[in-house]
Amino acid sequence: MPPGKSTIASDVDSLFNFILYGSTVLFLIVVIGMIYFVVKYRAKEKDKLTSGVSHNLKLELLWSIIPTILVIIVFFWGFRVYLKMYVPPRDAYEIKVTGQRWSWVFDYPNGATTIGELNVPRGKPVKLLISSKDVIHSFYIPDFRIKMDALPNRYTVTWFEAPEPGGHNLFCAEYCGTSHSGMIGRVNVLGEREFNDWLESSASFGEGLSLEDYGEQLFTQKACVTCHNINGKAHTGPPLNGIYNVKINMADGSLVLSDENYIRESILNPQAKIVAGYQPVMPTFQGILNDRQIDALVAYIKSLEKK
Amino acid sequence: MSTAQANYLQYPKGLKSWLFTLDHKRIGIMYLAAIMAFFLLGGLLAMIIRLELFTPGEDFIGADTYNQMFTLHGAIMIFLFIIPSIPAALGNFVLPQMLGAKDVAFPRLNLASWYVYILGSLFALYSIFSKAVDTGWTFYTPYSTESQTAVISMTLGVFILGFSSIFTGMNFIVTIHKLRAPGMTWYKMPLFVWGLYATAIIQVLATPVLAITLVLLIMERAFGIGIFDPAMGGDPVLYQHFFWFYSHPAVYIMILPGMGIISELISTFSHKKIFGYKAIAFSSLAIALVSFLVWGHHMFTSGQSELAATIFSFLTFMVGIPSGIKVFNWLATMYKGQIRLDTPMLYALSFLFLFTIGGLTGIFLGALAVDVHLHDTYFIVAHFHYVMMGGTVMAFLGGIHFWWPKMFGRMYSEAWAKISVALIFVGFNMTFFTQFILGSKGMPRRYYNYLDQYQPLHAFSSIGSWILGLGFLVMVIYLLMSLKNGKKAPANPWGSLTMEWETQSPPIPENFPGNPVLTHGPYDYDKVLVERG
Amino acid sequence: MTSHDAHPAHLAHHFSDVEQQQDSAKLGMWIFLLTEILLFGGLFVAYAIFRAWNPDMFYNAHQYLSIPMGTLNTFVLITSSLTMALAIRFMQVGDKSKAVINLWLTLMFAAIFLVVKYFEYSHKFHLGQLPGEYYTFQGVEGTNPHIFFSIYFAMTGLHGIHVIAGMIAIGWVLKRTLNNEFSADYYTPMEMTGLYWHLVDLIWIFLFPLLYLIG
Amino acid sequence: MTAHEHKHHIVPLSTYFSVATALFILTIVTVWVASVHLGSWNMVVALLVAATKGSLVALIFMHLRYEKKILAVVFVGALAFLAIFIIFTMFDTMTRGELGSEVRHPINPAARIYQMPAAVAADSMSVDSMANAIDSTVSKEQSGHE
Ligand code: HEA
Ligand code: HEA
Ligand code: HEC
Ligand code: CUA
Ligand SMILES: [Cu+2]
Repeated sequence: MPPGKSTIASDVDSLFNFILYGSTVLFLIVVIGMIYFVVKYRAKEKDKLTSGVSHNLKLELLWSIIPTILVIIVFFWGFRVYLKMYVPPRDAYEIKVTGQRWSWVFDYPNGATTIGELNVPRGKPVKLLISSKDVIHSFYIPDFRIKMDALPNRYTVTWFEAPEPGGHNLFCAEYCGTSHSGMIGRVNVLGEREFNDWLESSASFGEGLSLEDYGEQLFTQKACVTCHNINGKAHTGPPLNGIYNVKINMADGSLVLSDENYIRESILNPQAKIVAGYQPVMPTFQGILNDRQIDALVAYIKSLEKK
Repeated sequence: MSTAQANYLQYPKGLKSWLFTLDHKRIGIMYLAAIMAFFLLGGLLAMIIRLELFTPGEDFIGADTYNQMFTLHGAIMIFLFIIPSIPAALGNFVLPQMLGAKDVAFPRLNLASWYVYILGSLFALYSIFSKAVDTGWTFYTPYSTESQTAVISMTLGVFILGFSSIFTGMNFIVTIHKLRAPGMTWYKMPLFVWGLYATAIIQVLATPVLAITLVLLIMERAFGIGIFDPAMGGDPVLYQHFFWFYSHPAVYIMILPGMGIISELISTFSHKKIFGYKAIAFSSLAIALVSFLVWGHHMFTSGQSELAATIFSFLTFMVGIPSGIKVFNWLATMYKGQIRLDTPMLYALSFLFLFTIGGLTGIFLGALAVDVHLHDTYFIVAHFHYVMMGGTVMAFLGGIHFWWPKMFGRMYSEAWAKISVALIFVGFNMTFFTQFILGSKGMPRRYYNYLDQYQPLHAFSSIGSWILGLGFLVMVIYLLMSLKNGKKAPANPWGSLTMEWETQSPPIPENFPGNPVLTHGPYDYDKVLVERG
Repeated sequence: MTSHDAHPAHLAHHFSDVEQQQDSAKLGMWIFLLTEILLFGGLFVAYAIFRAWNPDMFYNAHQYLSIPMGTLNTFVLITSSLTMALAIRFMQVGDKSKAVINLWLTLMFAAIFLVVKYFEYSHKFHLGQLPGEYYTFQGVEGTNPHIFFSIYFAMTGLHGIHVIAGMIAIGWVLKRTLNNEFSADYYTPMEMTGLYWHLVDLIWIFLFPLLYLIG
Repeated sequence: MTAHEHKHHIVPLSTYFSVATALFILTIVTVWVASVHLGSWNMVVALLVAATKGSLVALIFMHLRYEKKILAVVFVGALAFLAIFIIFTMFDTMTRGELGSEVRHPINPAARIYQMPAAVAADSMSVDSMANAIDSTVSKEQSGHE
């Protein structure tokens, strides 16, 4: 098991270890018994008649009842921890999690949005309200021992509390297509102060930055980089440098002049025009980006030169 | 034994006589051939998977191809290989002989089930070669209703395969009820027959539900009927209930006949009366019945209600008990026996070793809180390979080696067989034990790419898979060789007491000359002594 | 498959007597019926769950099914079940001509059933009460009425396929009866077909109230 | 060797006709009862009547009454496992969200085909429309949860 980094982790781990030790003992009984019998009763001579014992009530009761007791213990233990895992404390900080192919979107109570990166305060219970925009995903943080499927058109809930600051992996654990294995994110547990600072700045929508600079910042923050290069090399999506004001081949054979409106449309309604040679997999950013952010991205993309 | 008559392999002659045969032995052999072909195909796909996972990132196939690989590997291994493996191939071959019957109750249905199997497999192959399938063998909605791949032909194939499984199950239940030889009472039946009986019950009860599930899935794809697709008002979790209502019992379709074979092998090669006959027989039935009450343990994190999860978790543990009873009974059978380590026995011992690990890790998964962490990680992958490959496949291979002389009248090379067991055992543990560690560290399954921290373990696992593959390669070679120039097999090379060994090897078309009568119980090693040979 | 001298022609070689063969056939058939029940079972589960989720919608939507048509079809199917039972009964006492008449009647009622269904279906198609995506009807109050019609079509459609399969089986048995293949001693295929046909009736007995009467 | 004598119970014709008559009457009863408003008892009555009719068909038409017990076991077994399927699935579907009410209902109860064409055109549900759906209260009477 990886080091546990949430309040629940130690509960899960002690049960895990209990089963592990119990199983090891049972396994050793079986295997040592087996090897011992093989060595001891190895046939040395020609076949002869062997003992006809066919049962032994005491023994049989023994090996029915002991496992039964063991599993009942495991059941109740597992059940207790499970309840704890799924009943969030009332005062929990609530974050909305949306899975979409292939990234995670987090909505914070104050309107801030992040993609792929979840920032949380340490030492405070965080409740996650999970759903999906397309197929089923599963929100999994191994270090916290929590996992919950993200279902389309329904909410599911889980929660955690991380006592120490640090970074953790976030996986998608329900198969969701091509980049299922790329649907990885980070969870940053920040100190209380740091977290609040971050929260404020991210809700300020780049005030004090030029549009282009803010766009550059968003380009990483909103995970455009996971699919787009700016060095002319194709990735999941086309490279975005030098695409302004040129004619672009579409999958349906048409040629489209890429102006500001086209770029805007590409972000808000990416399925409308598909670039030739690419799959229609880009998610829409409608509702995730506000106007200023879109303007910033457009300005930034315009500024990227051909290399 | 009277002088050898023309055996079922020799008479009647010609391809047509095989294609239209109603002889359960020939149908069993035909199943065996088809099933082994798919096992090799599934195994080769597994090799591709392991090779790609040797390092993170793209090694030689892309993400989409990889997704198709594990889907096809899973679907082939489950629906085309392991479900029919023991019942339809070995069961078909030996069940009537074990009962002292001339054939199964419905020979035509038996042949039909083989053709249905082939038809279903053609659909499956068609979808492999058209656009493949990338949904995972579980076909979860709504992914499966949206996927651009050939989902419909694959599900149709699986739907058809289901009927072949139902036919086999029906046939076995009736055969066991009605065609036992005089003197063959229920408690004189070999335990393999009990295992097949319990399996057949699951087959007829669960498989129809798979059929209707797939019909609804196909309709969801074609018409958007709104049962399973959330965008149409349906519920994807409901799909999972439907799917696992079949597929959990199905895992016992896989293991119960395997457990039956193990009972035969342990008793025969320990040369000792089986310990706790009734306990083993009834635990099979208990497993079969309780298996219908636990399917929700595949859905602990799916968003099903907490109440349902709790009930399913509790019942899951209840299945562990009868399995444990069997394990301890086998162990007790070896006590004071006269143990011979022929190849089939080595497989049986491997089974005990590996299945115990696989089964006990099932207990981890049944525990609610622990499963939340382990669900859909490599821990699951390791668990089910331990029970399916380490359990069922070991039993299947043990059974093949056990009945090989009866089936083909030839012995195989014992020395090569032992080398191959050793390679398979070592390779298997290297491949899959590492995956328990990977999984507990949080490596999710169905991942084409992974973080660098998992690399060493993945590489080790891939190396293990080559040893495993080598073991199988050796096996394929010496088995094929034995067909050509193996030593002639005697009627009863292992000194076993079950009825199929009383007829010549290979048997005559009608199995027994005249109507056989049971003279001793299947495990009377305390009363009857039969020479090996 | 060769028949042995001492054995009747219809006794297969691997059975020791007729009774064993017949018991086997019956048991096999009942197990097959069991699989049929579970096949429909999946649809019953879907019905139960969506009804429990949306009782009002089910109630509103079911009013678009025609009770007179449904009742008529129930009568038709029960009658056909009766004639099927009678056909077997007459065969049991060796009255071939009466058995033939009753088989014809059964076929006829089955056909009537399908004709009535055809009118029901075409009316619904006309109104746009089609399954799933193709549902365009506007009149039903409640959430997702298309699901009711999806389930309706799935259930009655699967049932209809069974009616057709049953008709084929009955036709085949009828032909064999006309060929004098059956007698008071041997009529197993007819009996099996009868069992199948009664099951089709039995399932309808449940579909009718669930879909037409209480929705 | 006339096997049928000791094996087949020949049911008198009158039994068949009375069963058919009973089935007809029960059909009329169930149609009539459905028009009386009994609330949730309608369901119970309808199923009871259907079960009675079904038993008659199984016992008499299908000869279950006269056959070996094993066949009845098979039949009842099928029903029992069907019951398990329904009941255990309902353990889930009827008790979702006991620990938190957000998770009880679909976010947007109406299916794709009932939504504004614009929303449909955007292929995947946009975050906007989802947010709206959350705001609009989930109508309780349609969700059927107690
Ligand atoms: C041959 C097939 C087979 C068999 C026999 C089993 C046997 C068991 N399985 Fe497994 N299982 C699978 C095939 C199988 N499984 C597959 C294919 C999957 C994954 C599907 C997918 O998602 O793709 C899966 C997944 C799976 C899950 C879901 C995990 C998840 O996805 O989150 C769970 C959870 O409970 C589980 C539990 C069990 C249990 C408790 C048993 C028990 O029956 C085991 C019983 C045996 C023993 C316990 C060992 C012997 C006993 C003793 C030595 C005595 C002492 C015992 C005790 C103290 C209890 N299995
Ligand atoms: C019976 C079932 C069965 C069996 C036997 C196997 C056998 C193997 N499986 Fe399989 N596996 C599944 C059922 C099975 N698997 C299922 C259901 C899944 C889940 C799919 C999903 O997620 O949807 C899965 C998934 C799965 C994964 C996880 C993929 C992922 O999640 O990303 C991996 C990875 O290592 C794997 C590996 C292997 C290996 C190395 C073998 C080896 O044991 C194979 C050994 C066999 C051979 C090597 C035979 C080849 C023979 C030769 C080489 C001889 C030479 C050939 C000729 C002469 C022609 N399997
Ligand atoms: C999941 C991968 C993915 C993500 C994340 C993604 N895109 Fe894309 N994008 C694509 C793909 C694939 C295409 C090409 C197909 C198409 O036109 O839809 C594309 C096309 C585009 C185009 C049109 C390019 C051209 O050459 O005409 C623009 C502009 C664009 N994306 C901007 C963005 C911005 C800005 C972001 C982040 C806010 C982003 N994308 C995030 C996958 C992605
Ligand atoms: Cu998202 Cu896997
Ligand atoms: Cu299971």
